Amino acid sequence: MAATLWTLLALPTVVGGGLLLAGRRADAVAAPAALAVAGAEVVLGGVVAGTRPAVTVPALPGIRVGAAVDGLSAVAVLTVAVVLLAVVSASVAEIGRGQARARFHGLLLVFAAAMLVTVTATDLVALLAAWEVMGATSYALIGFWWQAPGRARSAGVAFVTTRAGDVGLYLAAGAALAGGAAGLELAGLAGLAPGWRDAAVAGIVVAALGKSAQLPFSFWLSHAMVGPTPVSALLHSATMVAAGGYLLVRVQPALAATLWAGPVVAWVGVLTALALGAVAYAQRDIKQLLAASTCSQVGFVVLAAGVGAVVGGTAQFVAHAAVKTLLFLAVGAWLVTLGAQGVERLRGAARRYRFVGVTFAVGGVALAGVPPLAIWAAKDPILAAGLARSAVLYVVALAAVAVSAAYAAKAVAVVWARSGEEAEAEDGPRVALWQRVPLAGLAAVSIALGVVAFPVVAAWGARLLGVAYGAAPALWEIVVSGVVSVAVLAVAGWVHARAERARAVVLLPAGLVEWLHLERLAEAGVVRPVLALARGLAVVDDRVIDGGVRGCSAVVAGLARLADGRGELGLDRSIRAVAGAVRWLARLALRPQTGLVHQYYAQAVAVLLALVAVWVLLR
Amino acid sequence: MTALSVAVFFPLAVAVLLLMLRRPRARAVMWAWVGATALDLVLVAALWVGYVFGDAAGDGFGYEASSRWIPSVGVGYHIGVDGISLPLLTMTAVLFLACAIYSVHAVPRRRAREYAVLFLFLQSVSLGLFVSLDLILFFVFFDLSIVGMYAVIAGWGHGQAGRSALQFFLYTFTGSLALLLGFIVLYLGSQPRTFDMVELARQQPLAGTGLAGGLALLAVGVGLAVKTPTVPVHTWLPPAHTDAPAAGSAILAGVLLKMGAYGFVRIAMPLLPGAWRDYAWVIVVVGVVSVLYGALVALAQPGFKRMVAYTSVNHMGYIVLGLGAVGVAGSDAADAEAATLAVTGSVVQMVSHGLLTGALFLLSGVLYERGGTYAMGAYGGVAGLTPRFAAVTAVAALGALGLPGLSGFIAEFQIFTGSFGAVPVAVALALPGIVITAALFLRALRRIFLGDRALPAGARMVDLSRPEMASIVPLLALSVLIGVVPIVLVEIVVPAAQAVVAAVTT
Amino acid sequence: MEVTSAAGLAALLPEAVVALTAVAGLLVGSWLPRGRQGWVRGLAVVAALGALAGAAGGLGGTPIALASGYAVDTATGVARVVVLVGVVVVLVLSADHVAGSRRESEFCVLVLLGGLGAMVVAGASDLLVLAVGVLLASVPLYALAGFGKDAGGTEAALKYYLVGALLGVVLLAGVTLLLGAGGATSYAELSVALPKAPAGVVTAGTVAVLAGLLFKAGAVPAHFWVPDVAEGASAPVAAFVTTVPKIGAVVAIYRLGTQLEVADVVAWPALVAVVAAASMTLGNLAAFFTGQVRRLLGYSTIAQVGYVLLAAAAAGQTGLALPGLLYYLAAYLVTNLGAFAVVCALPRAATPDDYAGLFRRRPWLALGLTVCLLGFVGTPPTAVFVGKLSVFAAGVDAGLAWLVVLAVANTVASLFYYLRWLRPVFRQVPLGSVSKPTVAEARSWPGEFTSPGRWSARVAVAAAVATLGVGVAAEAFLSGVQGARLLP
Amino acid sequence: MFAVCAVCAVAAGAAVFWVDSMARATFALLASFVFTGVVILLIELSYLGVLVILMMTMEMLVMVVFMVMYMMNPAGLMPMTMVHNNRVALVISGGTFVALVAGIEVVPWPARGGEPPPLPAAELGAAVMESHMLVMMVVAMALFATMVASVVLATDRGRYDRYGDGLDRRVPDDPIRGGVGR
Amino acid sequence: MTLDVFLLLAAALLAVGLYGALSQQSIVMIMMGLELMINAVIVAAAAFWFFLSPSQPDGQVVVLVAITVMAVEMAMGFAVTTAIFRSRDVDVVDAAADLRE
Repeated sequence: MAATLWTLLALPTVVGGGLLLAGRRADAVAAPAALAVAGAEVVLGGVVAGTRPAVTVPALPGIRVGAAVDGLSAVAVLTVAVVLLAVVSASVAEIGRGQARARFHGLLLVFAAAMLVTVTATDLVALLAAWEVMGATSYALIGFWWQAPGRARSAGVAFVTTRAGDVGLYLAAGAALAGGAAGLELAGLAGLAPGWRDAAVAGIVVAALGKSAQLPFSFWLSHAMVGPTPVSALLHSATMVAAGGYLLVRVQPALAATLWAGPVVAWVGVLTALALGAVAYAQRDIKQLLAASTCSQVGFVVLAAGVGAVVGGTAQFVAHAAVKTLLFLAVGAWLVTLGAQGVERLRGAARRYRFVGVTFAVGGVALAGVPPLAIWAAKDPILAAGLARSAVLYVVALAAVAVSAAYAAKAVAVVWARSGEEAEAEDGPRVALWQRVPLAGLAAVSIALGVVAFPVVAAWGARLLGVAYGAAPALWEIVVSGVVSVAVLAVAGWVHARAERARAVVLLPAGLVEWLHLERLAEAGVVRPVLALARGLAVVDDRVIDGGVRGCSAVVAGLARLADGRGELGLDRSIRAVAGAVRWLARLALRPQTGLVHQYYAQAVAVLLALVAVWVLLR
Repeated sequence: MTALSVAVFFPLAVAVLLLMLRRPRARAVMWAWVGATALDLVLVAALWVGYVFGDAAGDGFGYEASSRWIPSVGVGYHIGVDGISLPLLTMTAVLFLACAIYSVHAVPRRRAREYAVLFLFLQSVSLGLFVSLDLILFFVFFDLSIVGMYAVIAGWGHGQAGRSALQFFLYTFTGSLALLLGFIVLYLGSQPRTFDMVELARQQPLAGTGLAGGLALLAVGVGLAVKTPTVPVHTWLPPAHTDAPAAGSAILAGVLLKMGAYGFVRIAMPLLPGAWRDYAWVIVVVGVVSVLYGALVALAQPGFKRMVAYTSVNHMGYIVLGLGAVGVAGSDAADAEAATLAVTGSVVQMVSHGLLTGALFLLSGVLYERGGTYAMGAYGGVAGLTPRFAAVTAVAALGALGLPGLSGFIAEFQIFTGSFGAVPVAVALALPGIVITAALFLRALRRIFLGDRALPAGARMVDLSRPEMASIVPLLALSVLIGVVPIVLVEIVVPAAQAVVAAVTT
Repeated sequence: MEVTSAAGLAALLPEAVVALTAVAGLLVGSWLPRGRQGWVRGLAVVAALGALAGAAGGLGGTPIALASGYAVDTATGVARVVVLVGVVVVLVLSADHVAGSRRESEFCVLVLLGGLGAMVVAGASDLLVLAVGVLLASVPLYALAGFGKDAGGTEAALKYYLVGALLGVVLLAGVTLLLGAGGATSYAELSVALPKAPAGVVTAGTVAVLAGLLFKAGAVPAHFWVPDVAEGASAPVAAFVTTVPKIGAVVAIYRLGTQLEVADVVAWPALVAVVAAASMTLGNLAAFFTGQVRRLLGYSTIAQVGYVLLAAAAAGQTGLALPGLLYYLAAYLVTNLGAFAVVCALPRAATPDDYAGLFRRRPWLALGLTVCLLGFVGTPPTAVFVGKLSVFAAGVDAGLAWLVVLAVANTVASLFYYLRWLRPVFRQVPLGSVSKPTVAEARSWPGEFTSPGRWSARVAVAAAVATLGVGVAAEAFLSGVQGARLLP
Repeated sequence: MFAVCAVCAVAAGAAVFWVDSMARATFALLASFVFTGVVILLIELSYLGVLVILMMTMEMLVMVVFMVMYMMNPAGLMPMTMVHNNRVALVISGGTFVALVAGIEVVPWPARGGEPPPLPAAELGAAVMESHMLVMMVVAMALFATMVASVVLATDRGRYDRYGDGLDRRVPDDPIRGGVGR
Repeated sequence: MTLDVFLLLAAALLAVGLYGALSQQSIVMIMMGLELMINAVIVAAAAFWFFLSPSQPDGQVVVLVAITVMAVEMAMGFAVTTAIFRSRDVDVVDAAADLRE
């Protein structure tokens, strides 16, 4: 059965690579090919989820890279495949003819393949490789419309930020090898020698936080929004961003093995959920709002990993994937038809395209964590586990739930606001069937996943994931979280509905609107210093070179370098000094050659006398 | 005359032949050059096959040939290949072929013959260096490579070619003399006196003599460091690259720099293991500094070619770091495995850097040829005009910044992973290098190819010609091959790497 | 063994042949019409080759010490061979210059006598023979320097003569002092007496004798004449003067250091080391900014002697010294003659810039020059590289590491001015700057000569090839001198 | 006797550079040599002493002629000084002298080994013909070289000027006719 | 009569000759200075022979050689002087200083 896994991983890679190599020539066939592949992936995903194959190949001395499907990855694979299918089908409409469809779909497929490898990887090599490829392809996808300078830059920011996090994985790999995990298997991390284990876990945590845009890396996600909406849908829902949370859930045993990792992760997660939730609530632009909400929702997954609620984390991962894809695709559909971005045009869009509007509403409500929808069901085990750890954690998490309900309400309220244009409802371009189908499907999933709430299902899920299903959330917890979300949803919904009607703007602190100024902090704290340092060094370097080049001083430049390994500036000075000295000596060496014999005589005799004297006396 | 010798000296023979011709036509010369390099590549490939599948790989060295040259001073013509030199040998042959193809149209006809002859000469010299198992033989090729490259830069460069060439010559020549001093010390330390590397590795001269060994390592190390180059003896590199012709830069970065790094693996480590262990921390520090310094200075460069030149300092720094870590590593099995990983990574990095940077320099040559300047600020949105050029450059850049799927990642991953156990702090310090590299390469791509269109005055941006594609794409293809199935390369490197590690750690 | 004995004469065969040929050449020349003096050169070349064959044949033979102060051992043998090669080359080289001149035969005779003097100096194992040998090696060169009778030539001759005369007297004074200290003049007896003699006298005497030899070797502090003669005398003479006498002188210095047993009385290694350091440094530095290629070559010869003396300083402390020294001398001779041959071939080109574009016009000549200059630098696989290798090795082995490092630094510095000469050679220039001088120019050139360059160019290329050959086939030369010991 | 000769020799030597005419300088030099010769005669080297005296006399006469031929101011008609950097010369030579004297006085000269032979000249002859024969051979070559060299340097007109490039002229054309048999 | 006084005489002659060689402008005068130095050599050699090693002829031979050298040097000196006088009509060394840096 290994063949199916190979196919699962290779198919999108090969087809995507082929499309990329073919370039514009393949634009015509790109979309159908991508659709076919995505469909095939869903089927294959189902197969491997059933058969659980595993493959390995030798890659490096003493290291075999491998991929395997266990319960967790089975779920993840299916999720990814389904989301991919939905996104591809939606993008058929969004990336219209005339655009570089081959490039787009090619990148999309390669990206998906990388994600699939990430979720199935059994060792750090495969994981890191796929991880980085995912980053690079996301760069290419975000910068898909490269002509606009801003977009390319945003893509760059996204890539560099995530890569800064990826450094952690290199570290982890090194620590794992040093710690004695011979094959660098992820499973072996928990059993490392203590010191090395901490290093490895730390590296992984950093990488995961970076990828899933948790604090303090969150800002790159707002940049990622400049890409086409399907890209955002893919990035935010089941891949890239979710990958971080997924990885943490995967290595949860290792986190648990260290005393500090669990709490740290949990707190980062919950704080992100709260803070970025607030940020999301503060956004005016729907896409930005959804982006920030992604951080906060994935924050719950991270929290789950921290507190060891594997089942809940997985459920949250899946549920959020479905919901977020749904929301983004809906927005994408509107943007295609309305041909513009910005909350102003989206106001009331739902009333003009009611089908999309309904699905969007479903997604919004689910996002708010309203019972009995998916996310509500997923969150409760996490909250329960959190409570088991500490009450404070639980309270903060509950607050985060409330906030998410608030921004969900805001989003729904905005799109359903009366824009006074219902008159020409249902006119203009129609939303294509390609987009309606996935919306419907995803909405259904978002509702259906609520079944996780039933302990039976949850227990089955625990067996599926091969973990102990911890304390089922007590009834009162379920009620509390449900009530909180419903209440907040209602209040916020009412407030915003009125605000929208009154065209009033709910003022919020700029800090929230600006994503907590995280980017500016990064700019000031990291980027500028580095650039300044670089310029400084470059200047020094140039000066050294100039100093080295001039005439014979180059001779001495070489010698002086050999002579002393001191810093460049000292080097520079010494070079100039010695260079001058040698020039001076060289001129001096010509002085004796006066052409006057009597001076030759005098010099020769003097030197000889000196020699005799010295040798006679100093013997 | 063994097959190896033939592979080494065949280009030289062709060069002499070309010199003999009376006023040959430029095109004929060029195609003769391409043919010769292609044939030589076939030879080397055959050697590879024979080495991997034949029993050539007996006790380390394949195709070993040893004959007396100047026995009076213990100098012999001793050549052979092992898992470390064979990949470099192949990379050299590939790169020279690429340069030949690239130059078919890129060289002024009047001096086509001299150009071809010079490159064929350089090819023989480079191949010879990678196979020589005698210190003096090594030195001969080492020095001749300097002379040849000086001629290339001074004769066909642009800008202040003469000056840069002189600086290059003086720096590397000084280094080579330091190298010679070190060799002499080794020679005098041996008993019976010899320059033969294998014999010296067996004898372990200067073992235990702390100072002498240290001084020998200092001399050898400095000589190799200048050529590698590492901070602070790197400053010859940027001007030399900037003013050299594209093919010259490709060879300089792709092949000549490897001579230094290769020297560390082939000479410094096995012949002076004790000293290497004693001063490993110095080497590690130099490596880390080179990594960060190279990356940072590259980040600040406005010119594309100069930027690539500085990234070479950064990339070679990884090698030095990895090799230095071996000296720190402990001697038990796990550490040995890690050290092996580091050495393997370093060798892979040599090959990978040869392919990728070679490609990048050829591409920078294309840029200069089209736009007349290297200044990235002068360009913008070029991707619209030259999609192929943009795509190829993007792939090369991504490879250079260590993207998985290309060879660079394999190399750097092994170096980091293998060294971390020995020198965690150093590795942690060096890791930001890959982030900076990523940033600067993406920025370069953005400036030149993306965004609003802008072109320097008088630029005529036409897409890559067929020869250009034929010369550059194979390099990247090889890099991808290594990146996707590294085992094909790694499996032949590992045994040699283990030998080196064993020599150093025990 | 007595000189007069058959074996003694046989041992001196090369010297004898050269001496008799000199006399015969003068006689023949005085009966030959002006146009046919080429016969004398032919005769001289043939005789020199014959002597060369004899010397080469004698190399393998058992060393012989002649009672009256002449040692026929490996050193002498090699010196003979090298000197005779130099003589032959210079005779061929001068064909362009003096063919058909009024004193062509005398020129050849003087060259032979100069070579003879160099050989005697190399072989002398008696201070008196040494002194007279130096005289014999100098007198003909004075005349050769002034051969052209032009202002430059005569001035060169004057300076050469005056410096030589003074240092000749100093040499004699040194001989007298050593006589006083040791009561004899033959090395054999001195080596017994000197260690017990008053050290001050021995030191003074040794330094004085050394001074005389340094004059022949053109080393500091007796180097002043070198650049002036190199510039003033005609090119072939400059080649001869800066090459051949050095051979004898350096070997004599080595002999002095090893056979006089004064090493510890005088601190000989330090003495020679200081001289070597001064020579290589001063020579290289002075060559940095000098304007004329001939002066540049003159200074470079001073520096080269410094490198050779490195081996002389290591004399007696390591078995590597003598082979290295002898090999380096051979390598130096070939390379230096090659460089000068290029100068001979282009008599109009005075400064490095005059060589601009040479590669375009005379590729082979340019390549020859390149090989020779890079050879001077010590680029493998030229001869000087192997020479430097062995000399440096000897130095390090003898504990003169500081001197070797200095030599390395000097080598790097030398690269600078050799490249200063080479760069124009490969520069692209409009035609017409460097070309064979027309006959008219040739006539106007000091000293009459027929169309110059033909022989010189051939010699230059041949020398370049030889430089590479001697380097690659170094074994053939080194095996001969391996483990060579001096008499007694 | 010795003292007188020695002082006179040195005085005459000094006079060489004292007098302001070359002719006188020459004769002063001659005097100095004669006194030296006498000094040598004092220590049983009759042959060499005489040799010195005779050779120097001849040589000095040659020199006088030579100077009359070429040099300016041969007879010292107008007093003139012809020295340069006098001070340096004085310092160096004075220093040399002091050093030598110091050395002579300090050095413990070895004891006399053996007695002078009855006939030093005879022994010299024997030495020259046997033990030091090679020296004399080389001296011979040196003298030969000197002849050739000095002719090459000094004479302007060679055989080809007198007898034509083919050496076929029966009567040499000399600027001044004459000579034996003309 | 002791060795010392002879050597003192030689030293004096040498010093005087050296002074002449260093200070004189006319080539011929320089030659005279050199001759005085050789003169000193002759005295010293003879003295060494007589006072130290009379049983060996070497001392005498040195004197002989010294005389010969003197003659040769003189001859060459005259020749060179003649040549340079012919070529540029000067007889003082300072006038011949074209070959220089």
